Amino acid sequence: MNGVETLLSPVILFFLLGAVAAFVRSDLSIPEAIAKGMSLYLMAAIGLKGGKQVAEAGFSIEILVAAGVGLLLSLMLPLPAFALLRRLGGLNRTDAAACAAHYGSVSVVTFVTGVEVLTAAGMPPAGYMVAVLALMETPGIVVGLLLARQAGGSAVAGAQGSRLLHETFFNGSVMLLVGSFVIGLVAPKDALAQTLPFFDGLFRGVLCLFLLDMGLIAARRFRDARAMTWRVAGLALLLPIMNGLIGVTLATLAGLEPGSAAALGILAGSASYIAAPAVVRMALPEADPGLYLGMSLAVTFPFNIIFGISLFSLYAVWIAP
Amino acid sequence: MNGVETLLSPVILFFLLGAVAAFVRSDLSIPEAIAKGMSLYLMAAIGLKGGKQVAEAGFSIEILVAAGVGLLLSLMLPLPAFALLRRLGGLNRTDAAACAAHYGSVSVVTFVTGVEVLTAAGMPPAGYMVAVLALMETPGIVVGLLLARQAGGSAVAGAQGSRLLHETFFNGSVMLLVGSFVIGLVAPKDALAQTLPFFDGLFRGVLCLFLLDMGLIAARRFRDARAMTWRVAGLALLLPIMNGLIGVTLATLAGLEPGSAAALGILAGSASYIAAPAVVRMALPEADPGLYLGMSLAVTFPFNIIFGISLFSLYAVWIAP
Amino acid sequence: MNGVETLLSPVILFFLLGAVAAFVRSDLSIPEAIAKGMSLYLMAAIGLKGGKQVAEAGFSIEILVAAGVGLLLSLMLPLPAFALLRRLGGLNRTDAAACAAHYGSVSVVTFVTGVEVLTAAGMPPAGYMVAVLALMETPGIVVGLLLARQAGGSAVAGAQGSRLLHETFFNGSVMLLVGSFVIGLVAPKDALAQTLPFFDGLFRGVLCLFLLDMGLIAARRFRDARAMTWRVAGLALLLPIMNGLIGVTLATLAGLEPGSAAALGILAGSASYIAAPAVVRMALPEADPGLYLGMSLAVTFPFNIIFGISLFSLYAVWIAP
Amino acid sequence: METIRRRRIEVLVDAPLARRVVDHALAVGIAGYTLMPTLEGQGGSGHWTDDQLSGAQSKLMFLSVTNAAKADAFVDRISPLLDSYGLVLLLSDVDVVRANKF
Amino acid sequence: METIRRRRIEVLVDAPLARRVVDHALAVGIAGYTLMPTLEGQGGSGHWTDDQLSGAQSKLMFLSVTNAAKADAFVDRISPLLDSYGLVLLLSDVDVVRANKF
Amino acid sequence: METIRRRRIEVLVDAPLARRVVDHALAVGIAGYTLMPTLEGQGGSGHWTDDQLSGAQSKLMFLSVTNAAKADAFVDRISPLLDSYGLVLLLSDVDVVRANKF
Ligand SMILES: Nc1ncnc2c1ncn2[C@@H]1O[C@H](COP(=O)(O)O)[C@@H](O)[C@H]1O
Ligand SMILES: Nc1ncnc2c1ncn2[C@@H]1O[C@H](COP(=O)(O)O)[C@@H](O)[C@H]1O
Ligand SMILES: Nc1ncnc2c1ncn2[C@@H]1O[C@H](COP(=O)(O)O)[C@@H](O)[C@H]1O
Ligand code: NA
Ligand code: NA
Ligand code: NA
Repeated sequence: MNGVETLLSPVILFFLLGAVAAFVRSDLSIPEAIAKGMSLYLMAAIGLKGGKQVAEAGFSIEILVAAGVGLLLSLMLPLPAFALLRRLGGLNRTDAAACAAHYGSVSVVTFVTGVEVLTAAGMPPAGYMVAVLALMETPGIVVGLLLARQAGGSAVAGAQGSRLLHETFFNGSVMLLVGSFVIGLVAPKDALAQTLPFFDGLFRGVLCLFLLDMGLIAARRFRDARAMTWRVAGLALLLPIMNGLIGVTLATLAGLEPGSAAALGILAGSASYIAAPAVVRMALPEADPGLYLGMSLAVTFPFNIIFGISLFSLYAVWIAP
Repeated sequence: MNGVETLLSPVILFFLLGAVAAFVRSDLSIPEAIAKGMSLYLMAAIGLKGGKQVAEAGFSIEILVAAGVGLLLSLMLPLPAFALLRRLGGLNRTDAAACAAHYGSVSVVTFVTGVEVLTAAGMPPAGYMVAVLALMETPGIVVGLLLARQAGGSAVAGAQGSRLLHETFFNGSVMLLVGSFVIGLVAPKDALAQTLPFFDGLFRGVLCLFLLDMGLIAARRFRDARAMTWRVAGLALLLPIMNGLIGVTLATLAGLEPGSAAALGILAGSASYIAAPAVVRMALPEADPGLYLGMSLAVTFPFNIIFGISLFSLYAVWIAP
Repeated sequence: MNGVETLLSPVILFFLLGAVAAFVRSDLSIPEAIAKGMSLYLMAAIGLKGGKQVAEAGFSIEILVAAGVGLLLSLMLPLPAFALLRRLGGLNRTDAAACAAHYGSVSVVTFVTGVEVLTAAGMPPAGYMVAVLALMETPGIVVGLLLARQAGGSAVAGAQGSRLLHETFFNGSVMLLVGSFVIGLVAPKDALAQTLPFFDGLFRGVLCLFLLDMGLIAARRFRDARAMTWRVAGLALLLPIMNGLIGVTLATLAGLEPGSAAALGILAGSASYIAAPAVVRMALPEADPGLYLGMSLAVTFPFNIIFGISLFSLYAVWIAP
Repeated sequence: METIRRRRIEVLVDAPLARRVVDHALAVGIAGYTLMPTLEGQGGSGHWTDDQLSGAQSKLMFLSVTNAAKADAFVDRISPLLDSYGLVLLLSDVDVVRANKF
Repeated sequence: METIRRRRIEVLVDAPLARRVVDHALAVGIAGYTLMPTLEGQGGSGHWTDDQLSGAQSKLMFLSVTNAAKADAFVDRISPLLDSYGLVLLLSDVDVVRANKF
Repeated sequence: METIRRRRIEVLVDAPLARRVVDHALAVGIAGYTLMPTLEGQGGSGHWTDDQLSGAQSKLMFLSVTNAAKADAFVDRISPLLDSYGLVLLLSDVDVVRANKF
């Protein structure tokens, strides 16, 4: 791992370019439809790739271990997050639960960028980590919503509750990730190979343009983030570090090699800004979107892209037995 | 031809993924602009490729034969379709004519998917079939509109008639297919070669994502299809089978080899859902779009993708002299 | 340089296809979001490529010379343009200044197409020309606005003036070009290489589809161009020829080799239709957009694509010492 | 500023038929119009969502402001088409400055 | 043509909550609606721009025309949600032909 | 629910000039606004279609609801610009709940 080299990778530089453009109030912007299209492409591509790698490597007990750790993390991590957001952050129960749901879920793009960085550093995570990613998208959201319900949040009850569960589990990004993972698993190898110039060859280039857009979005959201206090912003830095380090530690204890342990740390440390916000807006309309989007998108996401990924990778190498 | 292998090709699996996502009411969706962009890409790519192949193979009498058979099919097929839709389907004359127009025209994506399947099975159709595809897009629509006019349909008369003919023949997809076919025909080989990473390398990958979207669209339309009776839905299965088998038979009698005969069957059996609906909505505003879009998009298209293509291919091999 | 071969290159043929489709009033159209996405892709790609080439070739005095000539051209060319538009064109001062700003700035797509043509003809311009392109986007616009201010145009004064300067220099296309140029300059070579299948492999193919759209846009604008008189249209042919020849001459005198001199001529002869119109609409709301967009987009752009590029290239070869 | 009362006409129309509505408007002397996009809807004939592939299912909102006489003329012209074209037609009052423009 | 006065209801709503607004409208017997896109806005709770990535920040304009009774019923149903959902609700008069449709 | 009458302001404006219209609105104390997309139109100065490449030809619909006094102040401010900016300005009545918001 070499921090400077990571920072100079085109993927990160395009992210910084987007952030700079937003801060100098340039009118640079990427059409929403293109951004959505690129995010669908990235999800289909990593799903396919992960499925293909698992098909090649075969199932192993390690996969179950990684899945178990991932599941555990996404069920548990919202709890300390909720407590910290209430106590230190001074948020009301609904807002705290909404934010906790985001930190319990994961960010696909942070994961993808992390995989790029880890691969470039010669420690690529295992292919099944994509399945773990898909597995970790929803449980944390459900836990967050349960925290809100317990807190007397109005929305989650009875018929509505089942509708929400539905929305959570059949969320578009989950469907696409799981679906392309399965396709990568079952489709004949040579037929898959013919889709590779698209799904594999273009991957890094598309990621560059997508991160350019994320830089614009994150920095603009940072500017519009009036609801965020310094304490909340501080938590948006503390939570990823805490969760990421816990994730790497658990993964290492469970016996994963450093690349995959780092990837699990990146997942644990990341906060969702695609799957979670839509579900939370629906489930907890009283929660302030400025808060949870501000935290996950304007603070945690850039932090992870620029520092978190390197931090968790270094730590994974350091504690590897 | 191996049915199971075809079903497991990524292209078909992505189509099924889209359909499943729509049936479980996932919010997965591809921006309209991206879908349109992909369909333009696919048309330009097959146009270029067909033109290039004809330029390489040279003109031959076979091309004229195939064109003649294609033209004949698209002029004739609307007639039995119209009769069946009236008698068995119980549709009024305008609706029957509108639907007949769709079955007289062709589906570009069904053709493209068929070419992929045939090529994978080692029986690639000839390059000039793209020109036949372009030739078959419009005549069937015109015949359908004439059937409606004869039927006393209000719209097609005089000045409006000529405007409609214009809309039909200068339809965007026709222009793009014909235009790129000509470009593929006349452009210097080495200059064309430099566009291949885009137009050829990405083809199957883009087709995967496009069929994901078509799966979503077809299944959602199936759910919204309130106007369709069981008899009409049955016809939407019968017509492609009938037309496809007729197409393969005629093509084989005319001397085309099995790959091209299968491709002509796929064209004959397919129903338009890009060129025809826009023209028909304009020409026959009284016709119910729920009917013709429901038949062509929600029933015939999925049937052809999953079964029809394999059926016509097997039949073409079977009756080959 | 072979004129016929240039005209038959797929890039130019797709442009003609678009123009034909618009003239026969086909409904062929490319979604706005896709067009914008392609233009962002093209700018990022040439920025990266230019930066990479400069990183490989190293800085040289030649770069400063080319930059100096480019800067000089974009500061000077609006002046004779303004005079001609007033005298021969009969435009009022605001309209003349608005149009002059467009001719002082440059067209990225004309440049990109020119680079393709020059490279195919075996005389590729130097990589640093991308930096010159970025440098030439804004000064001409500023000079145009100053001409309008001197002319008593209402808009450019005080606080608004500084806001306008900001809009001009942090214009999205300038940011993206300069940003990706810098990324190409500083990013490690092997990391950049992994983005090449996207940024380099697809370049010509994307350019084909983009020019298809530009053909549609230019021809439709030509049809809507009611404000344009014959004299103005004539100037939209005269100005690119004049500016382009001046550009090539100066560049050759300054010692650039023919490829780069031709590229500088193409830049000088081109008129902006991405950066300039947005800024001018803001700065000079009284100026008629039908005029400046009509001139630059409907006349000068097609002229340059079809004739200008070849003309400046031939001239550059001819006067080369 | 003095404002003058005019009629605001809105017509929800399928994209392939929008040109026809525009032609009818121009035919009664209406001088300007604006088309706006829509995403989704439901009515007597079922549910639709925007579809840019064929455009057959896209709907546009036609908006025009004009004086009462021209608005009446337009409504008379377009009313027979409301059912067969599946149009929705809305009329309301609106105040404008620069009366001569509308 | 004879026109009849109806109520035009417009609700600006976050995309993930639009389905709820539609359900409330259908629940009071409203027969049709149209959703229109928006791009950007500002209000008491700050500034937003369209966001199609998660959709959480996108807003849609719900438009429906109905009779006064149903409009009132809808307003009564939706009013308690205005603050927590961050909705903007607008009501106005509109004239339509084919009164029975609305 | 009790509703209160307010003024609905709509301004059709070129995308590069939209920020100016917003600034004028904020300057007279208007608290909220929403921008909506448009696709195509025609008027005294000819025909246009949406253009996202440069944005120069795109038009947006600015929508704001406010009280009569602020609406008047806004109209007075913006009227001199109508011709040079090529704006279309529409005013109408609208009923809202939560009067204090508007
Ligand atoms: N009467 C009208 N009704 C609706 N939109 C209009 C009207 N007049 C003009 N517009 C819109 O405003 C734009 C500019 O108008 P103009 O300045 O008259 O060319 C037109 O292109 C239309 O989009
Ligand atoms: N009452 C209404 N309010 C708003 N939009 C409507 C209404 N009724 C119909 N529409 C729109 O008009 C389309 C066609 O209506 P219909 O012909 O009744 O199916 C619907 O899909 C809606 O988008
Ligand atoms: N007075 C207004 N006129 C038009 N749109 C408004 C107005 N107030 C609020 N909005 C819109 O409603 C959104 C939410 O409003 P608010 O809850 O006040 O933040 C804003 O971001 C605007 O898009
Ligand atoms: Na997490
Ligand atoms: Na057919
Ligand atoms: Na120039």
